[in-house]
Amino acid sequence: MTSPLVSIRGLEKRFDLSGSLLEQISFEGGRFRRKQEAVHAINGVDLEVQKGEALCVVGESGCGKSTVARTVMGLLSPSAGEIHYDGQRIDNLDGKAALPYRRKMQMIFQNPYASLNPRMTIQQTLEEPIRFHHPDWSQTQVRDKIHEVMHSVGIDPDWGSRFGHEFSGGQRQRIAIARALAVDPEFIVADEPISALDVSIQAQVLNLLMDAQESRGLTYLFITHDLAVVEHFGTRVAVMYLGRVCELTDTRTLFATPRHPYTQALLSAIPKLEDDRPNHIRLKGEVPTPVNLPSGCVFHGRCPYANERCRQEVPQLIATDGGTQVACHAVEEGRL
Amino acid sequence: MTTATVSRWDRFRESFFWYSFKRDKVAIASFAVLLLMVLAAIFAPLLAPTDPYDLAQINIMNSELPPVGMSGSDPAFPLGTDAQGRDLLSTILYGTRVSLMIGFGAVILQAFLGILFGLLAGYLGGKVDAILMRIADVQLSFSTLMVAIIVGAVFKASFGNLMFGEIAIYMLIFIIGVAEWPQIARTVRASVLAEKKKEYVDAAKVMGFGTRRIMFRHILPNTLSPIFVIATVQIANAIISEAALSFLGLGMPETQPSLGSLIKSGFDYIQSGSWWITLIPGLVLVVLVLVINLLGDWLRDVMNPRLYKG
Amino acid sequence: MALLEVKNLDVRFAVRGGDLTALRGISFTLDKGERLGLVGESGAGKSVAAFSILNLIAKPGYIAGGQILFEGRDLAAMSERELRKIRGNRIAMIFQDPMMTLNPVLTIGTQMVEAILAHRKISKKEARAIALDRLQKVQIPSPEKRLDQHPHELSGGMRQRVIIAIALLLDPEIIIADEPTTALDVTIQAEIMDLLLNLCEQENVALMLITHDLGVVSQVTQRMLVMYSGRIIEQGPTREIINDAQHPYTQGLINALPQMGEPGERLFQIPGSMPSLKNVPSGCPFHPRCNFATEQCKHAMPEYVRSGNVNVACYEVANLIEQEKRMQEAES
Amino acid sequence: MLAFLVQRISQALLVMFVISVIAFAIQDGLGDPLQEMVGMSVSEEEREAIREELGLNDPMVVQYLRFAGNALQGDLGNSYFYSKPTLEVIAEHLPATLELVIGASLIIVFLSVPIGVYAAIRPQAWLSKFFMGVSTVGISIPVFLTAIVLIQLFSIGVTVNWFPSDTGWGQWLNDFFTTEGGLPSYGRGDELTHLFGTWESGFFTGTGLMHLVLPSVSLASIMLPLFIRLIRAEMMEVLQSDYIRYARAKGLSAGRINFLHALKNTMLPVITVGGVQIGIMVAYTILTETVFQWPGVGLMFLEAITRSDIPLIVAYLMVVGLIFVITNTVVDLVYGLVNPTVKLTGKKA
Repeated sequence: MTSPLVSIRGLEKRFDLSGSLLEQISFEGGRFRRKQEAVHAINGVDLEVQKGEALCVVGESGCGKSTVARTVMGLLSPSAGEIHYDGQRIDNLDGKAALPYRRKMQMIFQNPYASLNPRMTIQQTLEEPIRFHHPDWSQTQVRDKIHEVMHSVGIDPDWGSRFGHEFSGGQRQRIAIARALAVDPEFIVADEPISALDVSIQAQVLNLLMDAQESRGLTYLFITHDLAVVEHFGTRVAVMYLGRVCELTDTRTLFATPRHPYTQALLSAIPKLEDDRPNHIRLKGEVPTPVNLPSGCVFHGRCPYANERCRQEVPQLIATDGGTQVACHAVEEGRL
Repeated sequence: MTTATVSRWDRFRESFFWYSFKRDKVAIASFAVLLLMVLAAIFAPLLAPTDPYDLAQINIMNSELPPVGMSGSDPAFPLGTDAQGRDLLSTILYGTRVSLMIGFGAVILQAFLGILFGLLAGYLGGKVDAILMRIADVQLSFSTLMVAIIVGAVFKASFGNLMFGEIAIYMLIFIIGVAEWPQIARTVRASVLAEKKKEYVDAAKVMGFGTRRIMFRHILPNTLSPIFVIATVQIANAIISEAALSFLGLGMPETQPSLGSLIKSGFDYIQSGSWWITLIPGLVLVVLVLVINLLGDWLRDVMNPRLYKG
Repeated sequence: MALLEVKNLDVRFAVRGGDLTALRGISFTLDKGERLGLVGESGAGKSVAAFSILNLIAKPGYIAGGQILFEGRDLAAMSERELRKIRGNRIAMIFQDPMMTLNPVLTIGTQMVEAILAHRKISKKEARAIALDRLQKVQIPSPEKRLDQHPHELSGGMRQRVIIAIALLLDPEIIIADEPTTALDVTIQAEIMDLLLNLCEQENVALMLITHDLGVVSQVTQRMLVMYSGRIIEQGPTREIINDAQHPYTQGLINALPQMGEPGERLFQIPGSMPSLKNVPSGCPFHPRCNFATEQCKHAMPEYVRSGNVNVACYEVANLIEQEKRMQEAES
Repeated sequence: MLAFLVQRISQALLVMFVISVIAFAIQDGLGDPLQEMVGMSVSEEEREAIREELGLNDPMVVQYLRFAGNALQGDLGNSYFYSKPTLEVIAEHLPATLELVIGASLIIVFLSVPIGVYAAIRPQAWLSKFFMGVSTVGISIPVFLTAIVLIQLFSIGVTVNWFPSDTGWGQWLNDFFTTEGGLPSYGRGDELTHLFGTWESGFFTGTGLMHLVLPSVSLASIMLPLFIRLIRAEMMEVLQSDYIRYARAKGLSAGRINFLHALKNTMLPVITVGGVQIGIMVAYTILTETVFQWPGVGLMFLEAITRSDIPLIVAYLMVVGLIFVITNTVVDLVYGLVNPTVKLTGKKA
């Protein structure tokens, strides 16, 4: 097996909530206590993205999927763990040393209404990164490149002098994709790129992303909460819950035989057109806050199969005979 | 190049900005009055019948003459004269000039400090933010006028009256500029914090752009419209602050009067019935501040109705 | 007679440079205990339609024409005072974002009791008992405690349950739910939708569900309306439309869903995007994006034609039906 | 709750520390106690000896600590002019200023809330537009000018003959603008009630109250428009919110929606801003007191500046700083208590 393009090793990310020293002090049971609180957004995630694939990360809000994306892109620095690109550790690089990776790795964002600078024309938006990464290029080279990317995302190059607000949401997302493609990246992190768009536009953008993958040989890390999109788009899927990966497998297997009880519930919750009557697996309670993580398996509070071991011991991702990796004691013990 | 300028002009003429200006009678009238006053102030040396700084032109015999239309008035002094016999019209023209210079000067200084500190505090966050904003909080809770009075008093005490008179105009620009920077810094910081969360900033970071480039090229242009609104209102506030300081004797000396010191110099004679020395410059001051405030209100409504309450 | 009958409803927004038409000639009915879905993409006018029924459209919107008959009385022509007797009492609403819907400074109990006391002359104690009963109905854990809590102490899913409980307080005839689960997580969404569906069935309440999610509509509702650019372009029994949509837009919308395509293959896509209210195309508003558009489509909005139990506003469909008829005639 | 309290109080202490450093710097930079004490005729050696004795040659930090230590014991030096402890001088003048602030605050509270709420509920009514227009004019008039105009209109008797007196309407207009006597515009009057300590109150006698009218009105004139605009803006924003629309959908009466749902949410931000503004009003007392010769700390401060009475200036700074810090802290605490979404840990939930 070839080495992965991107590998995430033992990634953890905490956001400190407690503020200054004074804000940490509280008065409990007759004495002062110092209380430090943090959001445990990611708690030990290992993932490898193979060249040419589309690895999807799914989960509900607060599961840490976007934090994974932002940490991989260097927008956040990990609290622990490492990010490697093509065998080179990149999470500790700064400034100049990181520049080549800035070009090779690009990102597409969720909200097309916020991801374009409102004071810049489309021309300026696309020109700036090209000039920044290729200071030696001539005027014509830059212009040709802009034409090429605008053409490839289906935006008329004559519209370059317009501003973002003159376009519809779908068109803006195309422009944002063009900006990412302008520096010829190899790897693209897409953070919920279609969830802010209407159904008919979602299809356009998904098609565009698939076309770009084919023609440019791109590798995707695709973050989404929409399992239907995953089924269509993903090569492999990682299901996250409260900062951990609970199931990792190729897409077909996941939809055919989901193993983790959370994955099963998630799949049953998708409203399908064929059904006449929903038949959801009902989970107890709600997603706990990532501030006070439950002990043991983070899912035990809502899991119908939880036992004492689940409350105590954190399950590790273990490969099963179907090739699926699952972090679940019940699966491991054959109870499920 | 001409096509670009034309298209920018066209863009302006099609903009909501221009559209709402054309439809707002109050805004048009305010702008016209402000323009008139600014022009009159700029061309004061040409327009004024006499030069109030020139002692040779002043005759003490002409003191406290009432405005035209009242008994005892002299047509040579349409708005009457002050206690020293200076032509009130001329002193008002020159005084407006001084007031406007201080107003604009102080706001330019405020804007410079406010934008810089606001941008740094908002974008860098952490300790820089905490320190800058704590200073701003303390200054604001003390009220800007109070800070200005204290700084003015300290300056006056350390320079002495004479010296203070000579450099008063720069002092006032400095005092008001420094006293009021937190107003602009807070506005800038608030909009930087809002902009920083937007994904175009992340997109710029992902591109590998440096901090300075992101701050000044990407974020700053997007915070300009609130700055514009608050700066307008701040000009009005600066003019009032100047008048207040001058009224307290901490501002412009009577030999080099601003509207505030004119009001102050007249205040001593109001008991004797010479109300015009105080009230005419007062009226000019109110009209000047009012039209700027009205323009500020209009700008705020156009640019962002939710911005800047109070 | 239908419980609610909307006839030729026109809603406009008074903005600079004249009025924008947000809804044009909307007509539909809702029967007692029926569940009706209102489907469309953003900008289609589905929320405006929902809010106009109780005349709660945000300014500068206003009802410019048409009737909204509730038990035979026209809500559009009613005074504010009369309308108030119906709002929350006979017709209840559920809003999209549970985080924004409840007043942050008042307790859950206050907000429930006030809704009862606005319509019933009973004591506060009795009202509190009713509130408690409804909280139990929506299966909120420790309901007693919730009454004294403030909204920020509850999670999003819990708040939406509280809002459903408030909707049920006065046993209304109709519940209008505007995207009630969009702001919630997938697993919570499913639970809230189940709850709403079960309660409506139990209490025989008519439900008007506004959503962009075809999956939810197909699972929950019996009939559906498809909206495009302020018009209803197709309406009929949900199953019939989902299985065999007539209008090219509805077809496109269904086929664009990832679950309809083969994994890894390109999805069916409708070109372009929904026009803004400022420049709605003439004729059939969908014609610039439609593969079947002809010259005819550019000039006048098509009339509704009936195909099976579905009403469709499309020239193409009308022509097909016409052709079929002629062929049948020719055969006979 | 306790954490919140500790945090706010330590913040207040920090601010007081900064203020004391500034005050110390001013005293050190401007005041030369020697000159006041010994005059010009003393030789340089003797001066040096006294310097040493007074500790003026000690390191800055030591001098500051001595200053702060004395300040904590209520000793901020003696006023040059009054020749008695500065705090005593301030204590004599403070009641007058506080009564002025209270008078103005009462006017502001009782007028701004109803007007602001009305203007928010009926933004299109002519009365709202009138109020908003007047408030714009109001913030454009400097407080001292308002004071002067008030004196001109209500205090000094003015005989007007601007209009032709041979016509009936002209005479009527002249009479209308002619005023005689009127409200007092100078000082607090001489009928003050002694309450306790140095507190002499003008609240309990007719003349005392009469004297309070014009100064309070002028002091209120600058804040009132600001409060009206603030309340209106906040309330209009609240009225746009989803929960107000939801309250309407529940069929609640307009009164309950406006005065419970909307007003309660409006007043929360108004409390914070309002508290700060009351502190700011103290600065405007300097102007008001100057015009009306009101014997409060503002006038005292201004006189201290002209007399270069450095210890009194420094003491005023410290006292006013303390007042600001206390009001701000109290406002923060009140806000935390009133707003259910603040969990009193210093953070919003």
